[in-house]
Amino acid sequence: ADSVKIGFVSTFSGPTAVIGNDMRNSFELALDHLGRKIDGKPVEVIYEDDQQKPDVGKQKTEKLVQSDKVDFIVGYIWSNVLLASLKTAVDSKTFLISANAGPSQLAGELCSPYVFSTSWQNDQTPQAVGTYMNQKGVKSVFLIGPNYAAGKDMLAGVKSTFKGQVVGEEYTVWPSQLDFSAELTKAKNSKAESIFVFYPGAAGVQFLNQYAQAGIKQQIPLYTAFTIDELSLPLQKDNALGVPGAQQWVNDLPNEENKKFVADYRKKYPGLRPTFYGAQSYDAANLINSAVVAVKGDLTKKDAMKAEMEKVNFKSVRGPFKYGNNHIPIQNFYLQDVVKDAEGQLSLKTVATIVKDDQDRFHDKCPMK
Amino acid sequence: MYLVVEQLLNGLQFGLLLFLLAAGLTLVFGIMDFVNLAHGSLYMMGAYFAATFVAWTGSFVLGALMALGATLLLGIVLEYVALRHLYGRDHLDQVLATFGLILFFNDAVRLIWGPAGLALPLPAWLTVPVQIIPGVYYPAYRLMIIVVALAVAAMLYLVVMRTRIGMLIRAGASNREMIGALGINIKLLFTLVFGLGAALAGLAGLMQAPILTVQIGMGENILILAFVIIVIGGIGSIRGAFMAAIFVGIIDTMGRAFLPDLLRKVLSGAAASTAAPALSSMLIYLLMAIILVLRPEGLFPAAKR
Amino acid sequence: MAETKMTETLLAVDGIETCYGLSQVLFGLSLKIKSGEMVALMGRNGMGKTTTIRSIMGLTPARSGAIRFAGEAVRGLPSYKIAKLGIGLVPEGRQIFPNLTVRENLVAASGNRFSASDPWTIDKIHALFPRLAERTNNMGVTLSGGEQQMLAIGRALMTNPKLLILDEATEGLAPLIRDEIWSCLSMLKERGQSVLVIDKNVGNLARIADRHYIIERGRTVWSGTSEELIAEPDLQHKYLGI
Amino acid sequence: MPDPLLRVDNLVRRFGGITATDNLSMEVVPGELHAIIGPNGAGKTTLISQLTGQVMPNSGTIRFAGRDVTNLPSYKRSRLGLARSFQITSLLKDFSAIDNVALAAQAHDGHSFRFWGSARKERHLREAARAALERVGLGTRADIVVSQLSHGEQRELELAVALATRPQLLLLDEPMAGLGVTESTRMVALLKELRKEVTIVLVEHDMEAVFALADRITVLVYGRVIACDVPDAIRKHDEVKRAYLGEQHAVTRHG
Amino acid sequence: MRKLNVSNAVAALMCAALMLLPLYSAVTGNIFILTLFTRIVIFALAAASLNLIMGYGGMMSFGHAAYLGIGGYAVGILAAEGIGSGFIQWPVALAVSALFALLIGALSLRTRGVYFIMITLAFAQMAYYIASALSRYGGDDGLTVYKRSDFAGLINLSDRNQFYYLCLACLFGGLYLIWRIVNSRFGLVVQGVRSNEQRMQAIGFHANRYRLVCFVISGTICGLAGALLANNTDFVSPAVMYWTRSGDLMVMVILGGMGSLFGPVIGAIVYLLLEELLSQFTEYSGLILGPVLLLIVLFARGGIMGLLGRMRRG
Ligand SMILES: Nc1ncnc2c1ncn2[C@@H]1O[C@H](COP(=O)(O)OP(=O)(O)OP(=O)(O)O)[C@@H](O)[C@H]1O
Ligand SMILES: Nc1ncnc2c1ncn2[C@@H]1O[C@H](COP(=O)(O)OP(=O)(O)OP(=O)(O)O)[C@@H](O)[C@H]1O
Ligand SMILES: [Mg+2]
Ligand SMILES: [Mg+2]
Repeated sequence: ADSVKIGFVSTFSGPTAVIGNDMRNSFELALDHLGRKIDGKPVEVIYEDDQQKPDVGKQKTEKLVQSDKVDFIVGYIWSNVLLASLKTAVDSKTFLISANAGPSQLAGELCSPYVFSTSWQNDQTPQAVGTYMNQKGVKSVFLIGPNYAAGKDMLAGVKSTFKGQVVGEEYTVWPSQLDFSAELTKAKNSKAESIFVFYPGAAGVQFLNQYAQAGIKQQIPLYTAFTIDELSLPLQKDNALGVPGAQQWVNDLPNEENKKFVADYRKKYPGLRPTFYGAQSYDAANLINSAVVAVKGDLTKKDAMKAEMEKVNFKSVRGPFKYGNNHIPIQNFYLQDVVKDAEGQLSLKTVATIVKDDQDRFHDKCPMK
Repeated sequence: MYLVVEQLLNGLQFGLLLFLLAAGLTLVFGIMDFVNLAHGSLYMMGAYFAATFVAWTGSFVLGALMALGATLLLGIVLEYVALRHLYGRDHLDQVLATFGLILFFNDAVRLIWGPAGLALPLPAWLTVPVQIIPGVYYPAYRLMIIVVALAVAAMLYLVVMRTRIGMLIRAGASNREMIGALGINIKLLFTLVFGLGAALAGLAGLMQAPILTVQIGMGENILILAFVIIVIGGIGSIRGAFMAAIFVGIIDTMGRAFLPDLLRKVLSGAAASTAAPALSSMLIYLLMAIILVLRPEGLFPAAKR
Repeated sequence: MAETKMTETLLAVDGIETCYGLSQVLFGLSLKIKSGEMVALMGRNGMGKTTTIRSIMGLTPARSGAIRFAGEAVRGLPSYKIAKLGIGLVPEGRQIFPNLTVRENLVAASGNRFSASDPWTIDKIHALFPRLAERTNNMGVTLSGGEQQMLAIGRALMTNPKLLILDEATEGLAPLIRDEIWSCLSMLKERGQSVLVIDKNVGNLARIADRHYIIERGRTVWSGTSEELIAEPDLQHKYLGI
Repeated sequence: MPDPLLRVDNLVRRFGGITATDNLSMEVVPGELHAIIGPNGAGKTTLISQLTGQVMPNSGTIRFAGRDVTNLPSYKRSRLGLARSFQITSLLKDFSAIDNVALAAQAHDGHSFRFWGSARKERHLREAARAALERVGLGTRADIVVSQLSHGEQRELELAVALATRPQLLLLDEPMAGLGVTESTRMVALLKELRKEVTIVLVEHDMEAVFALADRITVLVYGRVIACDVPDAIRKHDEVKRAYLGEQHAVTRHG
Repeated sequence: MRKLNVSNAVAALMCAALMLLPLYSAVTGNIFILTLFTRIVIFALAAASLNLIMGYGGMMSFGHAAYLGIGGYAVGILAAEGIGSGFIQWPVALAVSALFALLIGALSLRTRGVYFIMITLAFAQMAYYIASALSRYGGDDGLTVYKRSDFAGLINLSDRNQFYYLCLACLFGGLYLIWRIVNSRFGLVVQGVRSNEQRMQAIGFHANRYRLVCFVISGTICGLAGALLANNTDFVSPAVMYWTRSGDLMVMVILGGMGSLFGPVIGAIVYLLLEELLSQFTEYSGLILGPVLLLIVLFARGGIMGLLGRMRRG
């Protein structure tokens, strides 16, 4: 082939299009940084909208594989969309790089030589939060999360590392619950020392609003995973100030690649800030680049490309990481906090490293050794 | 005990929140008999308008008023251009047409305001918790929602059930041809009522924006809830919608608050922890199904057509 | 009202043609009503009587021809404008509002648009139909057939129209009430009310109506006064089957 | 007198504060044409609806052909041979006239859980339907969709549908209403013929027809039977004159 | 059916095109179009089943996607438990769908009109939440079907063409069945009940019994579509049961033309194709698709089939 074809499946319509857009922006930026060429060949990217529906995502993946005959497929925000699409990619031996979704199956029994992740396994982030709460000496926690797979994974993740007492655990209706006052009242009355929540996207905005308005913010501190990011922060505003979370990437990580990524992103997309979704997509582009360069553009050498990717032979914006046997990163997790930055705007800041070289707990189940 | 009272209060205020949502729909669907799926879109537009105008003017009240006017106007335009041709038609035609409007509005909003959503912060005077009885604080803004919802309920009831206009709307909904033959300009009347329904949707949107979110698609799940309320209450009955909203609000809140503990007492730990969330997720639907099986025309059936 | 001269034309229908979709029902039908006159429309089932009235009211607009009411060309106007000019309709099949109470049915569209000196009020309707007074807070849908018919008549009267149109208004009424309606109509006529009436009771019509039109397949085939009608039994036999 | 075909005992039906049927008892014997008259709102339609099962009584019993049918749903009563026409026309508006009638015939021709053959091609159903239409004078209008029939034609169709169920007892709720003079005359003639085949209960405000047809007349006022007798006696009945007939019909005589 | 008018011509053309599609795909090497149409055909079958109760029976089910899920889960769960034979999976899928329809129908048919819409929605949502709680089978992450149904070598579902023709055969079979039903005694009764229930009761039909049977037939056909969909996607998840999916099915039916045999098929093709094509051109497909739907309602009574039906007369 005289060009490198990449399919990019993400959500570009509906309320969560904002995530898809950020992923695409970052991916485009990465291509810019690569001179829009990989190993001298032009890059062609085909973006497909999965509408956040598994069967649509699967169909788009099939289109990319069968009709566009792409060499790589990147993207996937949602676990269920990824799981629905996985078989198509694997059966056709097309490399698939998950730039966000990290269901446990992917790390365990469904791991595949052709599948890599530039994000994490779902449980890793809340595990880091749990660890951090131990470090802070928190004695008890009240857990609140949405009632769907990721929500349950998140709460399970915290519980697996948190050593204090879990005094309560509430699941709310996903995605339609509007009002969290019942749960907040329970949390307040549970006498727990802290509250942990996982509410991605709009629900996170909503939860923080109600948490602050109910006056609980002054009483019980909140710990979060995937609830505050650069997309939700402009809507959460002061409600998010001082609410900690954990992440494998924060915009102010002090490595050179990251500085360049963040600065150029803000230059290219005025008014926007990159997010961890973007960082993962940016890394995905560079991962692809490293593989293609290693085989000198001969995209038929799948084994060689796989071997090269396993080596992580590129500079990630999150700093150095390794791949586990299951192609999930072994990486650091950082504590992030919301502060007012130099420009007086709210932004996320790295406070500390919570865990170093963390590996997911499902890699044993992966048949690849 | 204290906890129960507080949860009851939560339930009550959630119920009133739901009524605010359902109010405009009661008017347009319950009384005018027009299935307007785009009600959720008007709700969304209300919130977006409010967020925009509040940011422009810097005043919450002024921005909210402008947003109300804007949704009223939008509703009237929508009715005038398209929807008025669908009154006599099958409900399902209305479903398809207004479904199209949902698609349109979602993408229009994304085009105009971007996919990220907007923030509608509260003015400081509405953020302070108010002491309602000694020792019990309540968010000021939630009190305001309660007041507005009650006012809307009263206004709707008076207008629809106690005035000539209300009679004409109800008459027009059951037999447009005949009301016209009695010398009433039902088209104009319906346009205005539809506009009012839109404004109520907008009102719900802008009132809820500060505690919920301003997001694309924010109206869709809420729309279902509003339909649930109206159906449980009995289509066409404002009193029914009001009671149903409070009923659902309380049951849902109490269910979420106490069901898990209750189940834990009955079932084993593992079974309870999977059953409880599933059950409380279904609660509203379960409630509706039970009510409709027992009372196929809702709790307060309006007179049969 | 009593002063209105019988010479003035209130309604003039001139050669109208009306279709339901593709099937034409009226073929150049004409008729005329003067102020204060009571005119009857006769014809067998399905000949187009109701369609004539629907065309006048703009409910099924006529495709061609002319309709003038109270000096205005009304063909093509929306029905509410025509009604506002002063036509009160008791439609075929009652068509009361099922989801309104009896009282609401009466007052919803009521009014005294032409400031009649002695307008119809709810009390007068109750006096005319005591049965309605007993049912005043019942929903329209729960009324018996005859009660609904009374309600439909009362509703039309409450608009205090210049021209009252009755399409089979005595259908389903008990004989006593029916007699009541006929005497009410004579009384109205005395007061100068113009009336267009469709009914199958030719005897009563001949007694109180001034003129008659017979419709056959969408055309007026005969018109004349009551005396002429009675004088020509052939006519009744040929067109009405008596 | 033979055993009654229909026997109603102490029937009561209330609507809120209104007692539409007030402790009503009556009998219909086989072969008679039994008219029910009474002022508007007297409860005639409500009675018919209770007999055929659209409305359930609060108390009392209804026996039909020796069987207690008080609690049977309407479709089962229809199978036993009770048929009615509706005062306020109730037809399948988007079906053709003949389909309306053929369905009625089908209902009484074995079960309808037949999923395969085309029902419109079943000759005997179509022919039965056509015959019923001819009888009421709608033979030429068979293929017209009901909503396009005139009011009077729909009234005639009501009867055809009831006939097609081949009932033992036919309950007619104002079959004359909405018919023109010609059609009324034709209807009277038809009923005269029908009464030879089937027992009929006739609710009607057209007194000429009632007195011309009825064997017995029951008079209802406010849900109660105030008289039940042969036509001549009813005509002279003072209370009936006062409550219902007025003077005109009391004096005029027919045939 | 013999009348040669525009709508029949279009329907015939459409069937022919669907039959020849694999040929086209083979000649042009465009595999994807086959994949795309396999999905469309499956949804067309689901929409056709909905049309049976909605268009002919007057029962507006807003929970029809539940059967897609139930059929799918029957296949998925059996596969996960090691039972790969289609001879077991498919009958189970149909039986479970029928049973569910029987249960839901018996309860829902007490209500009418919008109440019916909402109660069917309620049951479908409950099915959705129950499936989401099945953590053994993936919860709401869904369940991967590793191996398609095995028909003992009679037909290979993993072969694109064979699978497509199987789906098409199911669609045509379903349509033929519906056509026969609609014109049968049973079908006339069901349509009569839609038109005037009181009248049908009065002439001797137990309305709800007919409705219920119709509801079950429809649910079963939709369950078949669900089994096909699970094989096509190699995956089932609660998302197929979410109310928006039921809404999509309704839209397909109304768009194509309720109460016309081929309406839902046209509806499914137009709706899904438009969605796919528009998404190639623009990210704001709703700005076009939305008004198109509105215009179709405003100017084409009875959906696309209604429009075609009137074309002759101009
Ligand atoms: N909505 C309609 N669509 C099509 N044809 C119709 C419609 N309404 C009436 N017709 C036809 O028009 C003709 C005239 O009907 P119309 O109702 O005017 O008759 P009519 O003289 O009032 O009869 P009746 O005494 O039975 O009420 C009839 O042949 C009827 O079949
Ligand atoms: N569903 C109902 N709810 C309340 N009242 C009802 C209902 N049905 C009937 N009624 C009342 O019961 C009384 C009897 O009604 P019914 O229809 O039996 O009278 P009818 O004798 O048939 O009169 P008509 O001669 O006018 O047809 C009426 O006063 C009516 O208002
Ligand atoms: Mg007529
Ligand atoms: Mg009656």
